[in-house]
Amino acid sequence: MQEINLEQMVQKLEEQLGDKLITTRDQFFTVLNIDKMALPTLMLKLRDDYGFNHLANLSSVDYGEEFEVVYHLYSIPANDKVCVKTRIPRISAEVDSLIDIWPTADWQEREVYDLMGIKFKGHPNLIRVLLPDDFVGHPLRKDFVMGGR
Amino acid sequence: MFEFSAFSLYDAAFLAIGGVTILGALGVVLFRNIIYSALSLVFTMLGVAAIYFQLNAGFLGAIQILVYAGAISVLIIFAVMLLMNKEARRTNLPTTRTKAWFAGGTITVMMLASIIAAVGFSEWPKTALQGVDNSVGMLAELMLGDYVIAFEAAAILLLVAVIGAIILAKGVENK
Amino acid sequence: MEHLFTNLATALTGWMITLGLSPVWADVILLLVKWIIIITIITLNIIILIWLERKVSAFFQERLGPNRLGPFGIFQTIADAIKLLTKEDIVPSAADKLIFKTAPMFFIVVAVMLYTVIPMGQGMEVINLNIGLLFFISMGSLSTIALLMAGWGSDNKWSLMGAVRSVAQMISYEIPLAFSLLGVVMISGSLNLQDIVAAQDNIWFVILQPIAFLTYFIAATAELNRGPFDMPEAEQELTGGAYTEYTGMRWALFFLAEYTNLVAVSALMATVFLGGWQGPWLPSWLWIIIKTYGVILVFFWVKWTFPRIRMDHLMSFSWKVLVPVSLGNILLTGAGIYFCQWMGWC
Amino acid sequence: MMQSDIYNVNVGPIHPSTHGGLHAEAVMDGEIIQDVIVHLGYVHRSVEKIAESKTYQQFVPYTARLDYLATNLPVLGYCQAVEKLLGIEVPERAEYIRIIMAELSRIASHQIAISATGIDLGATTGLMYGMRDRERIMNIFEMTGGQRLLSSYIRIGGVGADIPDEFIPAVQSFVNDIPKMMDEYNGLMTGNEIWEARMKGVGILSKEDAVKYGVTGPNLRASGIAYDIRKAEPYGIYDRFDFDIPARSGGDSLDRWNIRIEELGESGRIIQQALDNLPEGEVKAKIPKVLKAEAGTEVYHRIESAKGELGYYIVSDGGNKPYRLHVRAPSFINLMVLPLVCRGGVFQDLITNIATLDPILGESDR
Repeated sequence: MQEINLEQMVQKLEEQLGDKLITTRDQFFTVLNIDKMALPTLMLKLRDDYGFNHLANLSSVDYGEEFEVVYHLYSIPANDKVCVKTRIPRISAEVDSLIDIWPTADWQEREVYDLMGIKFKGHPNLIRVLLPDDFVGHPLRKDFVMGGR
Repeated sequence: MFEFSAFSLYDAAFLAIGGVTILGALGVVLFRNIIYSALSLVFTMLGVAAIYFQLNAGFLGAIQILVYAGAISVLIIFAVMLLMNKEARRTNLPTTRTKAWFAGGTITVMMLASIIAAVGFSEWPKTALQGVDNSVGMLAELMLGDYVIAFEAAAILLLVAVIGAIILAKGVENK
Repeated sequence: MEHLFTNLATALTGWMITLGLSPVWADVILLLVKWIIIITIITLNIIILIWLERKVSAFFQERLGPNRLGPFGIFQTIADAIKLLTKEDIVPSAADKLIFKTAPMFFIVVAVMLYTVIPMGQGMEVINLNIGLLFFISMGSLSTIALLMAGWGSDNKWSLMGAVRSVAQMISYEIPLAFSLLGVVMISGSLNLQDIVAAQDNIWFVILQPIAFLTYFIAATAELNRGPFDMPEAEQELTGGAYTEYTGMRWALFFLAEYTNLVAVSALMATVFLGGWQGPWLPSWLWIIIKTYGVILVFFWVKWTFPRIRMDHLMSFSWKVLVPVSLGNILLTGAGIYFCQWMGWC
Repeated sequence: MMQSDIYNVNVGPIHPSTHGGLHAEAVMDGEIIQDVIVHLGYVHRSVEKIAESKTYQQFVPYTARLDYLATNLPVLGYCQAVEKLLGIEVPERAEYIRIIMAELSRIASHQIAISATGIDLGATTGLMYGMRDRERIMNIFEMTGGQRLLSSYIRIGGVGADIPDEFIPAVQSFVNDIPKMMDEYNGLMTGNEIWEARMKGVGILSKEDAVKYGVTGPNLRASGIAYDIRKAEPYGIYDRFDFDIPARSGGDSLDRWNIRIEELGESGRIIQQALDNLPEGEVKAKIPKVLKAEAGTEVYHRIESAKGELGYYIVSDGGNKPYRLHVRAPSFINLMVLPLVCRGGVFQDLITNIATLDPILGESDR
């Protein structure tokens, strides 16, 4: 039942968003790879039309030339899950903030900004959350030089 | 063996208490720090209470401590703390205006003169009065017997004042 | 046994007069001796009390409590006292030094003054004031100033908040405290504590004045800043409130004064409501000690059972519950006395 | 007419009731809280960066330090995430032992939450009751892993060693006593007038806000949503157990407190069933010394930790170390609602709310 729903959803979304959305599947998640320009549109649809009300996890991975921002979404009433990924270039690491769609993105985005250095457009209070305010650099980037030893 | 009479001991105690009272009163006026002034006021009140005790007016003394030293001073300190500026340490600076000095001086001299006159022209009993044994009971009979109307009127007046204060503090709601 | 201490005092006076001192000076010296004895007793008593509170709280919490130093850990408090005495005395650089340093002294002086009027046995008190009860209440009200001094002098937000809270609390609870004692005064017809004890010859006032006893107990807990009314300290919220910045001996003085207050208030409670030094078989001074410790144990029990009340609830409880109840008690007592006289029973 | 200045009070990071280094800056108008600014990072250790330079096995003990009060739960989550990534099958017996350890950890964590709420509200005796009972769990942990607080007993592929003989009687007697403990906590605190006055209606978190802010765990269930990952997306062998998800509707501090006490009983039920069905056999799967996942695989595995949804997001590049490891810490997300629930309350409510939201800073600061 759930699977069919998810399939239908992916089909519908692919129709609506065209080549901006590429769907892949691994053994655990249906992954929606979305162009970063269409991210808020997709997320709004996911929340409002398909009931994904729980943004469980917001993270990011450093792939050298590109960063990948990863969102794990769950739907509490329907018990569905989906993973949304978007790639952004390292030189202009910026993506739209989702704070208006899920307020829980607030600190999670701040954390990604803090540790990975990705800027979130439209975040009202994008400051470091874990590291001290005067810290230089973003430690989770692969090119971050670790001091000490 | 040297010997003191009871009277001189009583006098010594009075001098000590009076000294504390006067020093406290001076402190209220002379301290630059307004919190110090307020705390000196406590000592003045305590000194006055001690004098009452010495005069065998224990009830008055206890009330003096309870109301003035314990409550009114705290109220004053509270008011000072609430209304104070950032710089608390030097709030009681002497004014530089000559007019104010002149006015203050005049009032001081007039008050001093009247007190000296009052002390000088009074007939003082030569021995210490023996305290009444049941002063509280007598006070109660006076307050709730002979002067009950005045007593109750004062109570209503205070109530009105309290209500007024509450209204002033809360503010009348504007439409 | 009964007249052990009074006889000792008389003997001391007589001995001093035989030495050639005038009776006045002998009296003054006797007064000083009484004071020294009171201060010694207070200090010793507090060492026992702190140990007792630790053991009692350990009992409530199913712990062992102090058990290393001496039998049952009785030397623990002494070790703590030595530790506190030798600790570094820190005065914060921003503090108002004069006020900061005077506050603990003021507090302890006021606390010790409370003992002046408490009858510690038949004919055993420092001064037999005819307004003893009123004196006790008025002296108790002075400790607010000490706390305010501590809070203000420390120049710390926690301290100031603790001080402001405690002053608001103590001023509010003084009213039901005094009112609840009025019922007793009305029945006994005197403010003299010896008279009040004498008036309980037949029946303790706790039976005649149960409401007053309860209101007094609650208000006294608040006046003593003990749990569940320990707002000014409120370790979990205000990190120690007015005492936050105090260390070593100065802090110990506050601690000492709090326990001194506790003993004084418990002794007053025993005197006013539990028949004072009256009791069969045992000497009177032992009875007051037993009763005082009984009351103290109840204070401990309450403190180690209840959570702390919230500040706004605390204030509204005083003004909306305790004050009307204690006023109603006065009315009830008055009516009772009138009825009693009308029936010709008294 | 009366106006007062706004002033800020820094609660923490060194403060008796901030549960280990939370720095909450309260913006106060008199005694009323206008806002709370939470400053995190006092105990930040950059766990996620450390993970990138440790092999999968080496990182296990680090996870125990995330939620040090429920030490087996974060370890379980991490091990299961790695097992998922690598496709490792865990022996039956190990699965059952893991359930027992995880639920004991949950009880230990809830007992800390319950008793710490007690002391934060001034009921010192409450702290001692919880700690006294928790001590027995610590003894059980010591039997298995040799460590009391920071046990790394759960390993990738199973558990460290088989349970000793005295383990089952100890757990059984503890489980038998759980109802008595619940009665004691309720008797000492829940029914108390002052307790109710301090907790009821304080820090209300509505159902909608709870979901919006991603609040999970007991805090979400107290707000009226019976959502528990053990039921919603069973991990390990949780689908074999019969237990209920307690839920309340008020979302205030009292509900958050009550839910934790009720969950003690449910955890007890699970442990009882696990004890009854504990099979014989191996406790550790045969796994290679060097663990390597396929390049490009990734996993997001989440478990119901004592504080809420604890997730591990692991990305592999084919090496023996995680390429990227992200911890979705429930305390971190749950703390986000602290300003929301505190606004308009009095200062003492801030302490109540911190206590009943039950954050753990090792996890939230990572």
